[in-house]
Amino acid sequence: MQVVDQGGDKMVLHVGPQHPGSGHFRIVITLDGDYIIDAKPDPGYVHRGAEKMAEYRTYIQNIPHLERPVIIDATGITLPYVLTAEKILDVEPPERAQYIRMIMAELNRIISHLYWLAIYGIFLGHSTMFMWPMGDRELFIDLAESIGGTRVTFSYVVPGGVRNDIPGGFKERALKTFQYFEKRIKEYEEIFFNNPLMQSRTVGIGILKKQNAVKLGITGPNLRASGINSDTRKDEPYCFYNKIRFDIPVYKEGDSYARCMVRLRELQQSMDIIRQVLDRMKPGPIKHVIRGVMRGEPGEAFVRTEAARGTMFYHIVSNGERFPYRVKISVPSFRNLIGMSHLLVGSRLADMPAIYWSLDYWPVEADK
Amino acid sequence: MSKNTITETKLVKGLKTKFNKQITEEYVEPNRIKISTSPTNLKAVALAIKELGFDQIISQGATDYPDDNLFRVEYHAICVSIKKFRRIMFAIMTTIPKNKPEIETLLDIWPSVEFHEQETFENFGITFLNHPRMERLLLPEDWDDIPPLRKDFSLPGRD
Amino acid sequence: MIYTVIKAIFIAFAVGIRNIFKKRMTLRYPEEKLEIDSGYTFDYKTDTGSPGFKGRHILYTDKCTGCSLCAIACENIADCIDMVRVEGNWPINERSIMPQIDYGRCVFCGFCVDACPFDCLFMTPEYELSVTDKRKLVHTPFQLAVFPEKKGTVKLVPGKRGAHHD
Amino acid sequence: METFEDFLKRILSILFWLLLLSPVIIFPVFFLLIPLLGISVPTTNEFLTALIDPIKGIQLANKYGVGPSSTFFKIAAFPGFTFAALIATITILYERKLIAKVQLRVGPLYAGRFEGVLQPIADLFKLLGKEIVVPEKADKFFFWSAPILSIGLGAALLAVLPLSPNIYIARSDVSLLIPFAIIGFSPLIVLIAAWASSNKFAFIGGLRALHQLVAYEIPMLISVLGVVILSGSLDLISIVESQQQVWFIFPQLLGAIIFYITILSELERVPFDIPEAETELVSGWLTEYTGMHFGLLQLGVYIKFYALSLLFTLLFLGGWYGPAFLPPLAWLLIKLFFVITIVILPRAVMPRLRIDQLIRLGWVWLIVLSFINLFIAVIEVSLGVI
Repeated sequence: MQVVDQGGDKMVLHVGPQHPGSGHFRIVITLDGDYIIDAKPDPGYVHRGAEKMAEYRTYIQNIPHLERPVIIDATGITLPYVLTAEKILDVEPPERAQYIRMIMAELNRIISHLYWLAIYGIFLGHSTMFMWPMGDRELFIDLAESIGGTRVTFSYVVPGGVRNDIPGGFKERALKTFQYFEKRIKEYEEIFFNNPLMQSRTVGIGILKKQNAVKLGITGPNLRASGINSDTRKDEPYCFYNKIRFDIPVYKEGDSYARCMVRLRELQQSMDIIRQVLDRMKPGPIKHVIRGVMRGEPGEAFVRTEAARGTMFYHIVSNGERFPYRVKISVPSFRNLIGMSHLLVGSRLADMPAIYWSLDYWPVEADK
Repeated sequence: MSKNTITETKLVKGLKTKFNKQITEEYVEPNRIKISTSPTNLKAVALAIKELGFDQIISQGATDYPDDNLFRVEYHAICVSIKKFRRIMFAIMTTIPKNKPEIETLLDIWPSVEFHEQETFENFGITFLNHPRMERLLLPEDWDDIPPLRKDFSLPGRD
Repeated sequence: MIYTVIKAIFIAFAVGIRNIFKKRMTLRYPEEKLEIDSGYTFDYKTDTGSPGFKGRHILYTDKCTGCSLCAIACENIADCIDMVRVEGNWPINERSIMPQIDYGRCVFCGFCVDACPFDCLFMTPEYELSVTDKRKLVHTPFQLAVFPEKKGTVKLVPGKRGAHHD
Repeated sequence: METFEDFLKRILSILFWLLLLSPVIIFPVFFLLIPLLGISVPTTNEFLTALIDPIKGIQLANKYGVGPSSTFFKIAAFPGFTFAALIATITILYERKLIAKVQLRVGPLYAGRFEGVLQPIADLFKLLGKEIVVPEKADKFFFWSAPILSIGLGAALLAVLPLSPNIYIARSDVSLLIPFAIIGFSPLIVLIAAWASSNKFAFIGGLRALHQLVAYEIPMLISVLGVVILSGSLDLISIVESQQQVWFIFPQLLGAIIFYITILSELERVPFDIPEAETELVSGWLTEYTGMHFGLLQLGVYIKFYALSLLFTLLFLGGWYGPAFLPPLAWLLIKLFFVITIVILPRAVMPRLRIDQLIRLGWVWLIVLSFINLFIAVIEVSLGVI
């Protein structure tokens, strides 16, 4: 948006890193009255150098280490790593393992989106919308825990397959949960998404136009909310996403409300995918056994997958040692950050949380 | 040439005829293209690739090769707006000498590369010329060691 | 227009009031505890694990050979396993060294369980590991050898009147 | 190092010795010294029995002019400040439990045997135990005065609000106007608190509060004028008495809705909690207040909550009138808690509005609607409906 400097006093606000409305990062906002005339994001407060540390760990040891940046979307960040490592190690996982990976990835997408929804609720001052998704998220965490063994950081997907089979009775439990949650989604809509007050706060706020979204490199649900039908699960299917029938929710408006609705529809769509996967799954081996130390051939590989926040990209260079020579991670939050200053400039201060969290920026992920 | 790589081969062929011998084809696999070029031609090649439809940078990084005394700088471009190219990831590689780590920025071609180039600058010490914000992004402001992702930076307690 | 706005506001209020009469979702933690069926185990022969909770480890001291593979598996992940000398006579463990785990560092990834070729290190559903002294977080091999007692009885169940712990 | 158990033991032993020794100190003073000096104070017997026997205590209080029928008692205890503070405390607990029920939580649970009924007291002790932090660059005088002014404003509101035909502190012919005159000061207190904190977030919050409160007081005042026209009086007791046949909420539904919305705004409750919008302003004008400072500001707000809910009950819900099987005061309290419930409920189902939306709502919609409501009242009176 074009901002006209009308003179007068400016106020510089440091929102974060110790602020209820920011994550572990800071936005330096310059205010002219109620309008933001400059917003400069300042990430890096939780930077740990994951890329450097990955060069000192074996391919297996990297898994619990690399899922730390996004613990609420642990499979989302480890799955592309494992796919890349599999290309380097030249192993092909069995069919059942692929399906279980899809279940975990979609469960994690639901868990991550529910967390996002909870925070978005409280960012708009709607405390019930904070409690409900957080509570219903427990159901999905329980489902993921029954497979992965822990509640957030599963370390579940490994090169060659997955670590263990899904437990007996999982299908019944999952279907029961989905049945319950579909009713809850209706209640979410009634109390929050169809609420005229919530719509007045988000409709037409922070509009990201189609050409700007492409130009700035926005990814994931934010891109789909701007009217671009791009999803790695469709574009370049990994696992068995090409065998599953699903439609990507796309909204044309590109405002905060569209970004919300894309994520709400993705909750529904992820459950549909898991249902289809559970129907298609056949018994079989779940792991391609690799004995001894994993050593990749010298070479490189790069892989992208669709995590909860957008396209997750890994580029691994190997020189035949136990440790990867170089691991480059390109995370969706880092690429979406560029959109933040673009969207914030010209909006009101009160719209800052509505825009900021509609991008689903996860500071720890971006800082790596 | 398998059936899966018809589009990819066509793309590379088109680029090769345009730039003659200035680009090298590293490999063409299904959904993956990698070409390399010299730093001087990088900008022209990047512009050509962008005009083909690859409108976003998904990743930009570098790798340190201390034995050869060079950095490999890689750009991974994807396409989100043209349906038939969406499956392809286009990697452009160039090498720059370690003693003069400077390269022209691609910010005016792909605005999405802004933070990636900043990150590469602080992690490898590669200066991107004409980049408006060549400053620290993730590292602390008072970082006074060598850039951390270079191979000669050693982690305490390792090696 | 105004009619739809007012209707939506009334629906929102109705949904809110309807939820007053649903069952509570809260787990009253110290009084109620979650039921966890089993811990994570790993079969070295088929190279697959069994689904289960990754809690505190259980060490079968009679099977441990002191091979240190668990410590090697852990060394770049959390560095929390140390091989320590233990008292007593262990026929298959010549050096009588067994893993000692520092739960202040453990991330419960379970890769040490995957690494053990003698089926002697598994995980249990025990998750209440907090102590008042940091030094007590280091569990010696004998502490690890004790089976935890079963604690929880409730589970989060989605039902007609809301999800609740039952 | 002293552990917590040792610390408790030490405190308890000090208390024990104090209790044991205090009669030794107090009794000689009462029994020996006071008669010797010949001062006219309550006799020791009277005083000591009053301490344990409430009936004797009331008699003693009556003797010195602070008994239940005295003005001092009315102001300080019932129906004045203590009663209001009690209702405010119950409101806090009730709010927390109600919101928790909507949100599928349990709310306060452990303080007190039953459903956490003692939680407000636990909170009071928590707030008392906290350090009061005054920012270095704050304007100390105004920083300290804001909490006191806030609670003073809350208490002043109670002066003319009657609880039943004979329970009131003061009666005036224009008692309806007095609360509105006093409420006019609340933006000033918010601004004092915000400005004295010398914090940017607090300052923005204070300015927002100022805009908000100014935008809402005009429709609030105009919306009650309909009631005044219908009853033909500015005296609250006469207004309630004129509702003996029909409550004013029926002929004045529009006015009641406007008054309800303005109550939400005046109390800075969701969806109008814009000055405290925590995601952008941390905690708005309350940001720098800690400990009992914060507690007093909150208590002031909740006493204002009680006063405005009571006003709504008196103006629109027929005050203390109801079927005769319950005393008037009970009817009043039932209606009062109904009003408190509907004021609390939006917090569970509504998000926050933006300041420009709120100002548009106030200046454009509510003022126009309140004038329409005024015309409705005039038409009703001229047609003789009431």
